[in-house]
Amino acid sequence: MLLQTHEKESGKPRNFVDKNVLSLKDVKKHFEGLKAVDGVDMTLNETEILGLIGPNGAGKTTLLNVISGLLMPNEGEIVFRGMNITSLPAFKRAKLGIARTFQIAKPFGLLTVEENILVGLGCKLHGSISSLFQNCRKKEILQKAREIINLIGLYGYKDQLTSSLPIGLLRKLEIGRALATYPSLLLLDEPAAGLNNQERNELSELVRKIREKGIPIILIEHTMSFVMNLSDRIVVLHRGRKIAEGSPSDVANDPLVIEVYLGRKGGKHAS
Amino acid sequence: MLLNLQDVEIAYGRIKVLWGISLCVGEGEIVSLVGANGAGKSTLIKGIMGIVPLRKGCINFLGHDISKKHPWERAKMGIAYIPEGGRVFPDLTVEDNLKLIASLCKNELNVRKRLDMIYSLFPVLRERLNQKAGTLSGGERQMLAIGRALMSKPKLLLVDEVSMGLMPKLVSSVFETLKALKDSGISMLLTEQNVSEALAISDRGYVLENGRITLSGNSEELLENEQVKTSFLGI
Amino acid sequence: MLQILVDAIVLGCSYALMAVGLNMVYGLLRIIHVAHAALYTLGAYVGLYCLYHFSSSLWLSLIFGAIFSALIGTLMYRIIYNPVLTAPRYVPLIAGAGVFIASQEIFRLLAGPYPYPFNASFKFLSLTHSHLRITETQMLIITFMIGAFLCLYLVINNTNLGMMWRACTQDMELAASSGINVNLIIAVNFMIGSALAGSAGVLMALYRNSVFPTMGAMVSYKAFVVVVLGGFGSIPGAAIAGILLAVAESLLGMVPLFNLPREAIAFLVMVLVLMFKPKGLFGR
Amino acid sequence: MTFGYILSICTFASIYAILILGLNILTGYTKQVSLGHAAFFAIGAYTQALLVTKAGLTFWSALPLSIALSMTIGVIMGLPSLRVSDDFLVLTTIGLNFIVMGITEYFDFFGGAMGIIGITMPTLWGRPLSTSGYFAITALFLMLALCVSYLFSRTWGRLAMEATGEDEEAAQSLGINTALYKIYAFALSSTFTGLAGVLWAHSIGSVFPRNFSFEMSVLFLSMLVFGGLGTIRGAIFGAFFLYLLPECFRFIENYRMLVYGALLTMIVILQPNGMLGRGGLLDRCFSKLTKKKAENQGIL
Repeated sequence: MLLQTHEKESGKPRNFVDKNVLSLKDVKKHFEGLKAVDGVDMTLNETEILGLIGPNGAGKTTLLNVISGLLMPNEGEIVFRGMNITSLPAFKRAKLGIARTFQIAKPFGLLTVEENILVGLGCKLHGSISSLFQNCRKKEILQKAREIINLIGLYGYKDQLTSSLPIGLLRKLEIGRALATYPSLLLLDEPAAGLNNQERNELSELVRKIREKGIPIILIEHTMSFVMNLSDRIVVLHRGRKIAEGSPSDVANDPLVIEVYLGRKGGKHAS
Repeated sequence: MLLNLQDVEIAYGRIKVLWGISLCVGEGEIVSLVGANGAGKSTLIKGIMGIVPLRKGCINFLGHDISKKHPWERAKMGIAYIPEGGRVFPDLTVEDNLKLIASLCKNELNVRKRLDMIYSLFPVLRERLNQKAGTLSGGERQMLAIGRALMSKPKLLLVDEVSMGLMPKLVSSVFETLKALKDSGISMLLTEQNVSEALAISDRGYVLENGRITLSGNSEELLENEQVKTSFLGI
Repeated sequence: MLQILVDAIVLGCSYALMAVGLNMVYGLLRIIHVAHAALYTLGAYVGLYCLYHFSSSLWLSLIFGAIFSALIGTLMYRIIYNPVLTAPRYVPLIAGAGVFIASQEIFRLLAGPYPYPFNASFKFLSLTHSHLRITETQMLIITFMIGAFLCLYLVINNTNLGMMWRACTQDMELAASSGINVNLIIAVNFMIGSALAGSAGVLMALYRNSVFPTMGAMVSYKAFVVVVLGGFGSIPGAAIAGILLAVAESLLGMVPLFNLPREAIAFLVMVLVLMFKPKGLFGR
Repeated sequence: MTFGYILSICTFASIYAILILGLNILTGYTKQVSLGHAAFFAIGAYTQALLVTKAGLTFWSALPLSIALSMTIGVIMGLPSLRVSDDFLVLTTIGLNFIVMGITEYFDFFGGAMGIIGITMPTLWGRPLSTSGYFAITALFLMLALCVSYLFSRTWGRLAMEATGEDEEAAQSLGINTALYKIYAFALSSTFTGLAGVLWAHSIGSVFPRNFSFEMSVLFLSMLVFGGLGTIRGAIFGAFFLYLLPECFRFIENYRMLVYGALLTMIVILQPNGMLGRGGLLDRCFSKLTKKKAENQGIL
């Protein structure tokens, strides 16, 4: 029941040619001369975890912002489940089923854990006039919220204000809040940053569980062991461009990637 | 020991970033601090400079405990900071950027001498004296940032991600410069993502992972170490 | 006509002197310093006290007004703004508004609600032409404002202190780590801005020949408008916009249809500018 | 203190409480700080005054019209919030306060500086209400406002507004159209405030521009911030406490604005969540008590 992938509302038949969940075509995003994302082509398949890695300033988070709609690309096209979403604002993309977490956790600090989840559950309703009158604390809604809180293992903290939670729980909360929107694509931006080993293991358990529910995930991460273990496929970005793509072991042995990460003394970088 | 950190802990608000960091930098030594993004390298550098307050622990510099001192007091004791990404004062001219530091020390003659030294080190800067620093290219800005730090005649240089966003050719020349500076007797603590390049010029290194020091040792040892490779690529 | 223009410019000088302090604080700390208005009134009252109790010299009361305002202004930063620098941006603004409202009451309680006359004797240039009359006071105000801005300009662009100040406005962290005593620069910044506000208070008290608890209100609200028009953090912008606003107000006041109260026009302009050019007309 | 005096004080306190409940939706939920709420208050009061004195409507027939107009103008005045935020929005609301004051002061239509006088007490079943009758009506409206606020605090709308106020990016990524909710907040807030204005106009019997000055706006915000942003209990507590404080202790009366100003500054620096707000001073005391209970239950 829980975490079914969300059926497309528009009812349009899915484009047959496009079997991918998400495809980016030559996406570019520039900030005053700085090419943060410089022509990235990328696709994401059904039930796949795609790891997105790259050194500092490679444009990973920018790319995620472009996909989730917080930034509009300067050029290129983004197609989500057969639908061109390039110019849709972020809240409409969220309603279509693109959910995300943030690198710097952004909980709603003055709301309790349960209320944070409820905000996510209301995703489809938000914006309509009727949302101003509808009770969000009906039994069945609270029940759904409780299921998600149990899934992320925060039940003991249900009624706490999130501003008082430690970082490890905030990351889980963010994931839970994103799951509450019943996403059909989940974007995770450095979920393991700042976590200790045990927390990280719990987190990767959670990510696996989500994948088993059939939700495709794009994962940005710096902790290599974490991303290498989880991902089915990895895309490496460097200075806004894609420099490698493939299975974790392929990418780890790619000379170009090693060079970018470890550097080579006196060597020439390919760019 | 020039610089000695004991059990340093740093947190942003409620979020802890660094746990029990102890490290030291000796006279005339280059020590590098390597680790993945988000490991807390920059935070540690800022903590040593005094821009970020410590939660716990103490910092010893030249035998004085400086952990309660303001950043400008630390600067006057001889610590200089080269921030990430060539941060300079964009609306001041190149010359003003350099002179600003000089204005803090008294001797006018010394200022001239040091300016000449920096111009000979970075001839490009002499050509752009009256240009606003914000109009410089990334590499030139990085040189200016190094030049600025050298103006105060520091005993210890804190270098944060000097290679980030630089052309590969520039990266090696910047590292050459750092090496030359070391030979003139300046100690350095540098953070790098570019592991092998950093370890190649440094004497010792520390590996920082998720806010903790997991490995330390001589540069050669670290370069050979399998664990370094795994913690960066996770093979 | 020319006479109206001169009167407007004098008024504009007071706006500009107030706005420059606001702008200096905004440029450095990104705080909208509402309590600045209190310093204007404070300056006027201190000047008045000086006049009644020490000597009838205007110069002395001007100096005392400025010094007192400078001290209190710096104190305000330490007590009110320093603890909330990292709080959400509206917090210092609300705190400042509270101080401002409270200060009006303090003046009322200490000195009474009634306006006092401000009779100071001094000698200065004046100009009388067939249609145009610039009184000594007007002349003084205009000279003071030009002098103050010239000094400020020279200090900022040609001295070490000015250079450090500019460095701090651009990157506070970097400035601190290059050895600049940031606390000192902030204190000096508040001192200069507050001293200008205090002296503006004394001068306008002289011009209007009255001192009363709420005298600061209108001028300082106008100073917000000036800051918005001139661009946040821009000092020459404050000077130009201050005078422009006063002139525009006077001229529009003569058109029958636009005979709205001055502050309504000013704030209407401010809201429109904020909406369409959020950084201000001359803002960077 | 006579009984009539106490009644009239309670009437005013209730009116302020309704207003602060409205301000709470705007400033407490969406974190759009308004230092010009007296303007919204003025619109309700002036509309009612005009409708009653000039158009000859009764209290009851004018009430819905005034509230509807307050809401409409509230939405229009909320439009700048789509372009400016944070402290710039605060400046804008201060500006709106002065614009509204200027307009009412200048145009003869609004009675100019002399204001509008002769607003009679509402009638019920053909007879004008007494002071106590009017208090009953006000108290009834306060109850209504409380109920609506409470019900609203349980809706999706309030959640979305709080999310918007806390973090716009995160809110948008959860499907919330933040711009729309900012305007909703203005609409709801000005409805409450308009109602308060209407009640106020009748209880005083006249409206003057100076009744809606910037100082009043500061008072309103002090009440809310003192009680606690974003909570109904805080809004009610702040309004009653700060209004009754000078009324009960007459020696404070002289220092009223001083107390308000100083309290506002101190609270916002030392207790940004207010006395009764979430995580506020009194709230923590209460939750300590309740937490002990909860732990005991856990053991059992």
